[in-house]
Amino acid sequence: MAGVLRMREAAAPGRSGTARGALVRLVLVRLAASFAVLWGAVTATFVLLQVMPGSTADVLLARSSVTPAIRARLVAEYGLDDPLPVQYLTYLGRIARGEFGESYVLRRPVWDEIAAQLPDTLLLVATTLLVTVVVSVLAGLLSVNRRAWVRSLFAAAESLVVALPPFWLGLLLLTVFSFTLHWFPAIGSSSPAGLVLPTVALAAGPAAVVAGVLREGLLRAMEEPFVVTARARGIGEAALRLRHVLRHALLPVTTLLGWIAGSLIGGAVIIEIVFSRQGIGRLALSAVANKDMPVVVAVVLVTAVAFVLLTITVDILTWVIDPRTRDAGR
Amino acid sequence: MPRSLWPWTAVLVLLAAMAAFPSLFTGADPDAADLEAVLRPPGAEHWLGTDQNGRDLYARIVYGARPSLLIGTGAVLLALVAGVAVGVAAAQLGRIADQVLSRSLDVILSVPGLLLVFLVVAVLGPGSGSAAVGLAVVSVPGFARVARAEVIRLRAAQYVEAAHGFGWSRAQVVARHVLPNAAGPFLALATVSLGAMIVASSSLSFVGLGPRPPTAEWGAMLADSREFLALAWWPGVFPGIAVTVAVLAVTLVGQHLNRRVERRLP
Amino acid sequence: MTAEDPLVAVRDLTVRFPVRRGEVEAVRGVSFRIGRGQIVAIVGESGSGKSVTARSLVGLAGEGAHVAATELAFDGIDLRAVRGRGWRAVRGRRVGFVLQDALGSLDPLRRVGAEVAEPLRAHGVVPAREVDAEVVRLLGEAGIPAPEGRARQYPHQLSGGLRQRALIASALAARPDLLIADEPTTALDATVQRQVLGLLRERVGHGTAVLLISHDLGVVAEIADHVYVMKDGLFVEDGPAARVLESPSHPYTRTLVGAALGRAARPRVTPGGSPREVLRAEGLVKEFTLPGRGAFTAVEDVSVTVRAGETLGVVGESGSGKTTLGRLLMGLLDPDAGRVLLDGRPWDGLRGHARRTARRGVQMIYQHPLSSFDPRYTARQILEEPLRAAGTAGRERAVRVARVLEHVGLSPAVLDRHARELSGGQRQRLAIARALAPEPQVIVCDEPVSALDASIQAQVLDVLADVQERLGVAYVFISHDLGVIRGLSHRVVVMKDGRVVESGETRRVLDHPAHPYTRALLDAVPRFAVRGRLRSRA
Amino acid sequence: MGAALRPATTTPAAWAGAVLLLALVAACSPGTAGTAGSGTGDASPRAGGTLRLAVEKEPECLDPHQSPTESARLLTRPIVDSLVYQDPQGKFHPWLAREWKVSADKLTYTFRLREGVTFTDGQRFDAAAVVANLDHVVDPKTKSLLAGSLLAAYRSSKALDPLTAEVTLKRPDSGFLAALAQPNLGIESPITLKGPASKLCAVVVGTGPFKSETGFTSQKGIDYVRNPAYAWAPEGTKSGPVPLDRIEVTVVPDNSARLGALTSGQVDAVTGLAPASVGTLKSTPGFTLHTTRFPGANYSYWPNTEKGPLSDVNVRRALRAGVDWRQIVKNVYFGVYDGAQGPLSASTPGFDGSLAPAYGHDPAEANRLLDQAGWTGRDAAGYRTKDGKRLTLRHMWSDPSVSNLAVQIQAAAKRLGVEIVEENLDGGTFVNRLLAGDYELIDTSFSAPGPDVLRVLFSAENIPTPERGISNNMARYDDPRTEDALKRALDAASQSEQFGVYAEVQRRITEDAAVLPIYSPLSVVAARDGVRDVRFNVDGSPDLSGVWLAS
Repeated sequence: MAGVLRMREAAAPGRSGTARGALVRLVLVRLAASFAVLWGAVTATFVLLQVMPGSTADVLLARSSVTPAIRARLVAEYGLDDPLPVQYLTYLGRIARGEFGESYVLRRPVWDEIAAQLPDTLLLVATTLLVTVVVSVLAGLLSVNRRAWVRSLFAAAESLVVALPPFWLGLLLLTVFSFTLHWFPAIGSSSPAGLVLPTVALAAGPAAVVAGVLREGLLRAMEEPFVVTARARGIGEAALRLRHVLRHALLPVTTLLGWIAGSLIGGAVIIEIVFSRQGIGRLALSAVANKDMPVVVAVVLVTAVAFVLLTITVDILTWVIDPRTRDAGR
Repeated sequence: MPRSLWPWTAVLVLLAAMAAFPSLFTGADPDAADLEAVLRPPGAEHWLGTDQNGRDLYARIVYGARPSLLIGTGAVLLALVAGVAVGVAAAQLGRIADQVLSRSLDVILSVPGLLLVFLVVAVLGPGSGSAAVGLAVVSVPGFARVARAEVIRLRAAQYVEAAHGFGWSRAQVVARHVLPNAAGPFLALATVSLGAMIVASSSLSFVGLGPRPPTAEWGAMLADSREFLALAWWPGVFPGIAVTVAVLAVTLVGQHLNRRVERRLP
Repeated sequence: MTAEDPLVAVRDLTVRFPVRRGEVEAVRGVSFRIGRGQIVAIVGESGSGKSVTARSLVGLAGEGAHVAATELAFDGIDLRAVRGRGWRAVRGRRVGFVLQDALGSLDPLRRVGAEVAEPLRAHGVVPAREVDAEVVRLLGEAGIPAPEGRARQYPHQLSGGLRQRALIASALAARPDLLIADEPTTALDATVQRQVLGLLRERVGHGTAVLLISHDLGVVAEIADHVYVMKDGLFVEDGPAARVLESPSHPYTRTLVGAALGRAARPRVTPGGSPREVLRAEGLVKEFTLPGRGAFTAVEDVSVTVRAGETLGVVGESGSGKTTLGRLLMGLLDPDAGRVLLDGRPWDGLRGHARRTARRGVQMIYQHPLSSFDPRYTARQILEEPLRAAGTAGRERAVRVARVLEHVGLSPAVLDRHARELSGGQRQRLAIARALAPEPQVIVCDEPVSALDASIQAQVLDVLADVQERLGVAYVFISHDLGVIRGLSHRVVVMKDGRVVESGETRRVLDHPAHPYTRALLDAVPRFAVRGRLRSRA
Repeated sequence: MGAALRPATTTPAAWAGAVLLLALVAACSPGTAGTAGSGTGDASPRAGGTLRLAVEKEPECLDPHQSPTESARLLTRPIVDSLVYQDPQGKFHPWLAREWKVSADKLTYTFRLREGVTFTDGQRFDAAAVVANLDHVVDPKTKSLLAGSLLAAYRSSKALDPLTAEVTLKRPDSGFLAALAQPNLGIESPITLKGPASKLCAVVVGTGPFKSETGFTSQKGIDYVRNPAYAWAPEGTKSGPVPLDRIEVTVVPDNSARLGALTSGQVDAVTGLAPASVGTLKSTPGFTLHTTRFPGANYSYWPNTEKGPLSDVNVRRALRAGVDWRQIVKNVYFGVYDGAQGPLSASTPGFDGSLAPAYGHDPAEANRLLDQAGWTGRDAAGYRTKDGKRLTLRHMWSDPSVSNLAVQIQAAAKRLGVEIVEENLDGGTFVNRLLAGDYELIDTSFSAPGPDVLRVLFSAENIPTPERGISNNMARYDDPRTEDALKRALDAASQSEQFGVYAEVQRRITEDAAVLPIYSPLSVVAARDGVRDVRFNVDGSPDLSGVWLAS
């Protein structure tokens, strides 16, 4: 897309060294702040898991038939009888050293488990983001220079799609295209065909929201005085949209996409359930149900890191798209 | 109000009435199981058919309006109040408070929403109230950020500066000028959130974190329908339409209100 | 005017816009011609239809605009027949277009060089590989120093003057025959304004005709050959610039000229205040830290005094620290050094309630009154608010509101209207009334008339002068407009870069400036205004 | 799997999420392994092919020594062999042990092992491997959640020679051989037992007909390939080479998705179909249902006999008589499940069918009993009251959704004037309330291959308390005469004597209405017609080793 190419041009060499320094500084400040966020996320998770009713050992052993010796062994090994502050500090210390330990329930190193589940979730989130961007930019560009009734038709369609609960959309897609027509597999994660319906179900809402925001942004940008100036230079409408207007409209979209990408990991949970996909969302939910703290905390950490990286990416993208932010610092 | 919005306003009024006085809309008991009439298709006796327990779907959708809408509304109201409090505090109490509160909001954002709701519901115990609190916690950052940004934006407004010149205290200025004028963005966010919250609360019920059975709730009804989709499509379709129509009505009417507010304010 | 073969010939141009019910006619049948190499000006106040008229020449009158004329020709091309893509051959290539507010008119996300290059590329004026060199040459021609570096910068990194030059360079890039300049100098400081006007005049020397749109007679007088005066979509008068300005025939033109002159010609300096000092600033210093750009000193070692019932003019260009000084005087900002004394009591000695009470002694009037009113409030609520803050009882409030309304000459009928429903002049009167309500000793007026049309300016200034005469309130009058300062202030301080470079009796400072900066400011005032002043003296 | 994630409709309360199966005394269970439809065992097996199977549940950990779940047993049975084999009728046969001797005091078991058996990692199977496995199971470090308790009587073992292992018990345990036959005590490669326990949760190495080198990935499944060296199938089963080349097992928790995967040809077979799906599939040509009833206790409501309204036997009897359980089961499960005829599933050895009339529907009697119990008042909502208090029964769930069955029961109880409150609790609260006895009703089934399950469920020693921890007498039933009978059953000299004593226990329980049995759960494998010879193990789980593909 031309809009993307122009962004790259804006970031091309020739930028002053101080501006690049400002970016580096911005990223460093963000990284420092993000450690606080990570610590907060871990602590909050720990506290919530502790105030959940029921002792961890009871929940852990609820489905089993164990001898007292084994119960004592479990309690001792996981440090479940230590005072809470000790448990907390011990756990924090281990995380700081990069040891995430072993799942209480799955009895495997937490990292192995996350490494097994994360790729499928990331794949789904990635295809969803891609579809969201492509569909919304197309819908935004196609609808913006149309007559008012065409725009309201697009807007109405977007409102409808946003109002559809994603799990229901998934259910309908599954029933129609998988159970009835057999076009797509009913189960399974990794095959490209198996990715189609979950992606559609997950991307529909965000794509509609982004398309709406993009069109609003395009319309607003079309009102700006520089559009009159650019038209007065005799350039064509397509060039005007791609070279001038789209980039302005992309600014709010970038922020929105960052937010959406973050929320997709949560949204993927429901889709993973409906489509029987493996993934980190289902892993996390079952871990919460089982009070499996090492897994819950590790998932929270992974998603929090993803959140931090996304935020920084959005900042960098904004920095690239909008030169005004470069000198303002933050 | 434009003519095209009348039907949606009517839908909204209807839904509110259903939530308040469900018995006005149906004489049937939503929880009355009828073993002889399991999974009956829509017809004269049961307008929208019956579910796997022979319960009248229409009655359940009518009675489902209250929990389905109340969780979302409650969550938005809670988030609004808490978000405004946090946002105003972050904007007004100095840099350290701002940093602490802003980073705390980041913490909430950094945990996937559904996981956080799940944690909160696990702590509070399942039920409508917990679901509402859980959803509110997840959406506090949105409201708080808007509140903080609005307070900071309006604090720089000349009429706020002028108000300081009249001798009001800081708190008085915030109460008299800042918050009332931030109502527009709050209203916008609240209506957008309300739609999203209704969808989210139905998602929660879908995974079983909503009100306790046998309470009729649209998301829970859809979850129940899954197993019988091969036998009967209606329990898997009508509650979904109910959610969608409710969200559409809230969104469209909300958007209209927003536009009117925006037009009124410069 | 060259009768044979004009560049632009317009007859009976009407432009209508659809609105909710029916249409509005923004331009109601105007005719004009522009000869090659000629500078033609259309003068009028906001909403008179002058911009729409000019934009009709490039097909940019606006969305849904219905443009009709019996003749609309540019260099023999019948513009009425041009549709869609056809305009692209005219725009940029044959007609260049410069808007006011170059920050918004240059795409803020693109480099200045790319903006200037756009018409070159769009029309293939020079081969692609020579575009960069041509851009640098154009920027240089527009008087931009070190054009190579500037081309790589973004609009927000340039000063207002440089931006406007870049915009003109961009409009002239494809060497058009006509340059339309719509309020090209409005947002600029006087000294910069003068330079930009110089650049425009210089273009005529290169054979480019200029259509100048302005509300500022001073600007028009500086460079136009022929002037059309526009009001409510019609030309009320036209003729050679000198003739129209020096002997206007239409009453409206006379009002315009009178208003322009009035600022200078009708000093309303009241008989002078008592020697009692009400406000005194000593050695004020205020620094701001800009994130990522270090500290910058907005006000440096400024001392002023204001005596009861007198007006202290504060002159300077944008960024000179005038506004910061105003806020320091009001106690809205605390100085880093020095102090402000109100009635002999320093602000910094006051805390909490005492300070809030003391604030009522100094009020402020802003450049844009609308943004200084809570948008939810009616005029009555706006006027009552300072009284409520002071704890004035209900009946007393009504009396005082009526009184201040009368002081500023507003009818009580406005009380139940929202400020946005009032005209610009009424709004500023309302702002003055509100400032008077707490019965302050000093009112800080921050550019109170610079956003108003000339004819309204005079009225508002009259109100201010009347109020001072009747109530003996002191003003700190902040303005970049020397004419306004001269008309109103007893004493004046000239600020530059946060410092006071000159101060003293108004007449002494403005007639015999000691500091070179003051002289530069005076020189920058468009010639017509200066001439007007000289004549009025004679 | 998170309990709260599964919108379960047929499973019992999730804390017992997997239907527990305890190996009890040796019992000859007739088992009602049966197959509806066509395509069983009449043709000769065709070798080769890959069976794609979708299963409902997955184990948290694959290792059967560690994991207590039914799914771990299902998924490791193809990998690990046991010392002895118990056929579906309950008889024992040699497997990895060629023969065995039990000492007169019943404390020492001596096993002669089969020669030439190798693990799929190349290790030789010998007596040392047996010792290593048994020791591994009871090692607290293994943190076994079930297998350890199967070996509760185990003292020690030693290798007398490479092919002779001797096991010593602390006390006689007539259930020892049955325990050994379970996959939970399956023999794994000793080298892997020395490695990290966490590795065993993914990859288990045994001597079985299949091996899986990549092992189990949670939420995904496990792939097996045939063990080419396998030549030691249990005696008495179909001998000869294992037909299938590969088995690919996918975990698909969602019922409708699993059915969709089967009908769309994405998999060849599925387990754990919901009754509604069973109904659908019955009418769909090209598919075959293979079913067997799980032996053991029926799916039941367990009344709290210790405190609350249900401590009154008349109220319990009234509830039993007043709710038309069989009609509800028929309606809710589309006639797929059989209504209960007593505490035990009719397929359980020792089941006493003569008690069935006591479980009939008699609303008049029910109302009479309730009146007699003093619940004579009626409140505005139509519920019975006594001393102004409504007859309310709290039914605890740890599942997020309530089964349709519960909804129907709730409605039927309401007609009786009894309010059943469905309480969905999180796991922690559920356990706390279970231990405290703070409930009126809990539901679960409990499959086991013999009537000894009655002791697990009704002995006062198994009442869950905070001190004892979770245990299985959820009715909190404490009756001295029953206790005495349960003891006599352990000491019984013959199976018929034992069955006689258990019949007495069933009678006592029925008289006391200590359980409200509802239906006999079915183990279901639905497969396309080309999948042949689907059989079931003694515990009701499908046996994949003999399955072959006709197409």
